[in-house]
Amino acid sequence: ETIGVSIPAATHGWAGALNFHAEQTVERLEKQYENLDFVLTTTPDSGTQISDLEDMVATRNIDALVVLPFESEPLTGPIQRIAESGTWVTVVDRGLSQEGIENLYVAGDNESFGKTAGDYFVENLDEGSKVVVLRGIPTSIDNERVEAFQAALDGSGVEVLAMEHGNWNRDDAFTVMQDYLSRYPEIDAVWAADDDMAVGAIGAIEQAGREDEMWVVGGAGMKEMVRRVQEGDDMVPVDVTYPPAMIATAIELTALGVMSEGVPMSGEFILSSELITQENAEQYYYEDSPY
Amino acid sequence: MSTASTNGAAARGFKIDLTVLGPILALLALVLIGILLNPNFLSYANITNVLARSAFIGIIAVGMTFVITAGGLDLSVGSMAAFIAGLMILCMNLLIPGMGENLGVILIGVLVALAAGLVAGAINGLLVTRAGIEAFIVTLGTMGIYRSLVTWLADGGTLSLDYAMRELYRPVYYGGILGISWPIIVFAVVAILGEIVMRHTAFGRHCAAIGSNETVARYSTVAVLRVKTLTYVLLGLLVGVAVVMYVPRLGSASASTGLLWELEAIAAVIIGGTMLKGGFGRVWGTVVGVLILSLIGNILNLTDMVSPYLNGAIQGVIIILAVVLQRKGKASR
Amino acid sequence: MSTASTNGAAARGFKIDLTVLGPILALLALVLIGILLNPNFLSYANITNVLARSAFIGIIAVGMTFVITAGGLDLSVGSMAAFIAGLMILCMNLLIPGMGENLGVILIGVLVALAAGLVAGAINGLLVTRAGIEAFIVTLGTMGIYRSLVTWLADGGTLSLDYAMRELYRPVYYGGILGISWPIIVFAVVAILGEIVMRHTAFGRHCAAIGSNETVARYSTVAVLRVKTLTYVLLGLLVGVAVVMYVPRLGSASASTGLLWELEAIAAVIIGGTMLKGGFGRVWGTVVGVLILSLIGNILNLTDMVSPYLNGAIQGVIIILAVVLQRKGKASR
Amino acid sequence: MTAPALALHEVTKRFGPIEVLHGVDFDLRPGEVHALIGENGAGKSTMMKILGGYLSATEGEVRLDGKAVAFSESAEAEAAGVIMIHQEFNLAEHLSVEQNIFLGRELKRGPFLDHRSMQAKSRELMQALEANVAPTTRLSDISVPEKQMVEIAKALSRNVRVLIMDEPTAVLTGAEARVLFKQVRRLRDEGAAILFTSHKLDEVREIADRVTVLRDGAVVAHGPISDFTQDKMATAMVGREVSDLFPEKRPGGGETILEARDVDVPGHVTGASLALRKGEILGIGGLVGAGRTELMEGLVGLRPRTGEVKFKDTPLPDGDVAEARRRGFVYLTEDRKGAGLLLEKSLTENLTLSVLHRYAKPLIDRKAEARALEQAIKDFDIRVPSRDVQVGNLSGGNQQKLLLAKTMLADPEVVVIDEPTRGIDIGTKQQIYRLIHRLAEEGRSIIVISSEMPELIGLCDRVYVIHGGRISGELQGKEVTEDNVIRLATGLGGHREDAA
Ligand SMILES: Nc1ncnc2c1ncn2[C@@H]1O[C@H](COP(=O)(O)OP(=O)(O)OP(=O)(O)O)[C@@H](O)[C@H]1O
Ligand SMILES: Nc1ncnc2c1ncn2[C@@H]1O[C@H](COP(=O)(O)OP(=O)(O)OP(=O)(O)O)[C@@H](O)[C@H]1O
Ligand SMILES: [Mg+2]
Ligand SMILES: [Mg+2]
Repeated sequence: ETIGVSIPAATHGWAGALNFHAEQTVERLEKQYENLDFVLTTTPDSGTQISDLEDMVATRNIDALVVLPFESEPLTGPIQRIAESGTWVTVVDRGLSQEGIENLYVAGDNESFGKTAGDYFVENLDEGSKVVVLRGIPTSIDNERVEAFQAALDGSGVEVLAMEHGNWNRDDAFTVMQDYLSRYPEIDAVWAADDDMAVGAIGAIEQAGREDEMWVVGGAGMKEMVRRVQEGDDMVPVDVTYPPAMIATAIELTALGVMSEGVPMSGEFILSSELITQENAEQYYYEDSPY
Repeated sequence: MSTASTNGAAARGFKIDLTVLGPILALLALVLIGILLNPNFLSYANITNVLARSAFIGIIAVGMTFVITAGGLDLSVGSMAAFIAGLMILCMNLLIPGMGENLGVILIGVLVALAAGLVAGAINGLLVTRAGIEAFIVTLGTMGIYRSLVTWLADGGTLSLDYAMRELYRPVYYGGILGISWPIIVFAVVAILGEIVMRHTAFGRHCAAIGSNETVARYSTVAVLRVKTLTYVLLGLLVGVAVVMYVPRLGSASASTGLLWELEAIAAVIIGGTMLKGGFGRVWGTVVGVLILSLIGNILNLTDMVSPYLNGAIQGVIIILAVVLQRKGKASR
Repeated sequence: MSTASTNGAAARGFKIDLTVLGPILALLALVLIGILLNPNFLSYANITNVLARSAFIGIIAVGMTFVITAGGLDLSVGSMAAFIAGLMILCMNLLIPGMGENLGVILIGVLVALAAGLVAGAINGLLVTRAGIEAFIVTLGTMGIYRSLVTWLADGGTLSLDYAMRELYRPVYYGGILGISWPIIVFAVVAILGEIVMRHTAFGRHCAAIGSNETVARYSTVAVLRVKTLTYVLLGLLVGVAVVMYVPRLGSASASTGLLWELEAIAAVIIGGTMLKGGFGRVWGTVVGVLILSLIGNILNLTDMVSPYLNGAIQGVIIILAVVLQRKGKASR
Repeated sequence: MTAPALALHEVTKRFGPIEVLHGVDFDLRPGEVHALIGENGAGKSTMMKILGGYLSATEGEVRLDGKAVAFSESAEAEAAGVIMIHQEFNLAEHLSVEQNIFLGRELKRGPFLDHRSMQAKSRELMQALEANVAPTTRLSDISVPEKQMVEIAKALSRNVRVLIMDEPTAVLTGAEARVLFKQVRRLRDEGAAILFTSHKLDEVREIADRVTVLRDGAVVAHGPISDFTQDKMATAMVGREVSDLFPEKRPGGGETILEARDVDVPGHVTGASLALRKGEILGIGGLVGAGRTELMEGLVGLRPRTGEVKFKDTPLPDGDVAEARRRGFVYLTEDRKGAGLLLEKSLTENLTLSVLHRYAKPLIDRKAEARALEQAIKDFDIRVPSRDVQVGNLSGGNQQKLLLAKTMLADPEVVVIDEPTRGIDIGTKQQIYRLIHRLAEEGRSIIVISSEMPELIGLCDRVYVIHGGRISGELQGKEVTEDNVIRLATGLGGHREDAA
């Protein structure tokens, strides 16, 4: 049996971790099951991903597909056709724009990602506090997160000073944060929307010597960040999960479904975002993850 | 004189052969590797897939061949494609409430795409020729502009074609005649026309002359500015054509549409034997270059031999090797 | 004839002034806009930030000026930087268990970065000169290769420098003397040395001669291949220097490090007045070009006037305008 | 007399504030060959470009058939049948011979190019010029004289009423020039007006009907050719009498300094052996395309070669020009524009390019460079409008002088000069011959490759002649005569005793 796995390329930290978990799982399962084969492809854009899927079907005769769509809209049609041909389809993280195509859906929850962070801000900031936001790469994911965050802040009296794109990138976030710091004499908190960006933002804040003035909330549960939360770092009070390990779950469940016929594993697994605090940080810390 | 010159001619003939055979040999080598790696490589489905997906870059690269031959460069084609795709989808979606979901909407969409390509190409061309700015800078600038505009049109997300519309439009990518899908047919037609224009019309010859020596061309009464502008307009139009084939495939456009197409198109042109500094171009070479690039991706998907992290490295090595093959004759120079 | 000649110099002087003043005027215009938009623009902190963050691209762009002046091109610098940063971090982390966290490890790390830059540059240079492959293709290939290698080294994730080590190394980016931070100092030194080498040494002259007409240079007994190779080696070395300044900033490297630095560096070089076709280069222009590019980003971050989606568009427009300014004199051509 | 076809009325031309033509009156009539002569930098090319519509006059008018015209671009002049062949090649190197000939006015069948007709016509044109080049050959693959023939073919393929030729014979040998003149006479007899310029005054005598002499941008003499002897022309041009063009010959007697044995330059030369003595002026004769240039480029290391080359008794490595220069062996190219000078760079940058290391310690000493330039301008009588002019804007002859100065700056012991006086006026020619002589007297050795027979005979005591890539003979002393050289050059044998 062959399972195709198609995920975005490691162009930012979270995607990198995704790649890591996918590769680990594939390696482990290939050892575990003699007659199970995997085709793993990584893709820089939607067009390439469609090509990869075409290649899997045309040349590798896949029996099941685990796919994290680069974008929902363009991938919906091609995946639908694969599903219609009788191939098992597991969709990860980014839902398709038509319902009922996939057999299995394993995903994080972008809305809850934004809302969890937003709620924390509302609870821990006074009315009139000032917040800056670092957004990700312009995508619908980023839009969903930011909208949920803003919705959570609505009516709380917490003021969002500015939102610029840090592109889920440390260097870009560093630059944008530096400029925020020059621009605003008063900032009480930063929502970095991703731990890579949080690292960049913290670098800029430390440089400006304004550590005592504000704290930073990132997201996705990067090892270093979880460690800082665990150690009670004032700058990083909490983190919000969006586990890249979901791909491992998806692959495992799919393999199980393919190998043990008769036990259909269809359904939905939505991993809503949790708030990592000093108390629960330990359970989110994975020593050997590269992320 | 006679002995010396015949020797000279023979030596010259031999040299040309290498540069002609080079890209073809590289392509054949890749095909062979593909066959060895996977029996399905030569299957109808796979061949169709590879050819059809080459069509976008291919159509654009044919236009790029003219621009480069005339001594220009266009870095904006990728984002131009994204922008035009966005515009086209937006227009079609706006028309549906009034016109319903029918072929008329598609037709208008196609016209919008072609017109937008024409205008975008003309803007690049005029900035290069009339304002006298280096092509690299002009198109780097418009690259940023179009990429931004599509992000803005899509509000940071994805612009999607109405679902029913998409089903209607789908056959333009997935359909075909006699088992040959439309994108392949369009690509072939564009390539053949391109080859004819390059070799058998005054326009093609003037492009080469301008790329070789602009002053000479001007002194020989070639309308230098007009020809140069036209190369960009032609490229823009072909970007429009590529978009017309592309939208039915994805049904959407976003900030990541067409990313790095410019590099791929330019690479295909150069792998095909056209000189980056201008003066000499060949369209068939570009077609071979495009196929080489597509095949590399396809072959990497045929096997698990390398970690996907290293795909880029393999691609890089093969691109360099493909060109080494054809430049062998000149290496000693 | 003698009277006529002095007048001639004056006339030419005027023409040169426009292309000399162009980039500087563009820079001044940006500074003015910055001041008008935000009073903090001229603050010590902001100026330091902008200059320091320009340093990476700046140091690389100085090297790129030589490569382009000699008629070459290097697309690989961004991924080369990422790869070298990854390698450097990896080496340092490996050394810590044995050597402890001390300056020795940093020193070795620095040496590794510089050596890796040198070797990477030499590979590009030799492929271009000895194998005779078009620079665009060679460096497009190595660009893919280095980007892949760093992804592979980092296992798809991020390579982070050991925490204690980072604290030790930090001052190299954040520290300085007399209130001027190290990256600014290093950038200034590299730029000044670059300007001297370009204008006042045989090497700089030879670069311009080769870019202007390679045959003439060869007939004039210039060691064409060696000089061309050296430009790439120099660039590689400077990428190494840039990495040495970059790593202490955030202490990490990943597949997204140095993304698009190559385009930014090339754009800076051309905005500065160096010709893409080679034959004429000026290092101070490149420095101005780098500052222009940095300032655009900075100014956009200091105001909310435009939707962040449109940042790229504003950047594009300003890049084009900056060059229009300096090319005005030639526009009528 | 017929009415002028093309005329200048009080034309003044300024480049910026530099005035190079001062109120020139000139007329060119149908059915005549009119020679425009003058020193290097006198303004001949400038005047021709104004006539041809490539430059506009600052003041005064250009009259076509008596009516003032202002060609805004050369296309209009060409449409009126005014065709110009430029002094510098005006050909696209990447295109083929046929593509160049028809560039800008391709023959078509419907929308498509008519390859067959164009190739046939090109072949015809080239054959009429007795040039043996296939129409499909790329321009970068043919020799300098062949390029000139392509340029001429390109002009002839147009509809010519007025043909302006700027030094068309500078790169041609006598035989080829005669082929060109045959075509010129044909055109003249068909009623075309022909203006040409040349520094070879014997040619002017041979072909011209009328002569105009230009000096420092003004017409100083004009009249029918019968009024002018060669001496009179020279005097009018230079403003002084030019006698004893060649200094007295001096036999070279020193020890052998350069020796080549069985040298092959693949594709061009086979089994060449020669020896050069200290203080000698050695000539290399032969027809165009015989491989003279390639042999010398092979010896000096600019082309791959096999066989043994010894310089001062130590072998010279293959393919290392820099090493050859370090040892004192340099080559001055015949291809001024393509291989000799950086046209868009300044005089200084060109002058010191091959010996920059001498001025860079490690920073370039600009003052020393400036001094070198002053010296060169004086020694070689380079006429420049200003010190920082682009070399491409110098007159052709002055470019050649700069190239000579550049080569001599390397202070060579052995120098190969390929076509030393190409495009140089007679006054300066005399200076250059004296210079070569002086060099020999200083104990240096000179190899002169020349297509100008008088030059070979007047300068060299010993001459090797090359035919079809082989040294076909060696002539010495009294044997160096036009007859002997031509016989060897055309492969008619004769002396072959010690060549191989
Ligand atoms: N574009 C230009 N800018 C400045 N000066 C120029 C330009 N073109 C020509 N000149 C100057 O005009 C003068 C006349 O040049 P021209 O080429 O007409 O001389 P010529 O008589 O053809 O000489 P030659 O016999 O050497 O070809 C020279 O001093 C030259 O340097
Ligand atoms: N790059 C080249 N490739 C092939 N053949 C060439 C090339 N360059 C020149 N040739 C041929 O080599 C032959 C000799 O060249 P060339 O005319 O320079 O010789 P030459 O004896 O030095 O003549 P001259 O100096 O009188 O021009 C010619 O037939 C020419 O067509
Ligand atoms: Mg002249
Ligand atoms: Mg020759």
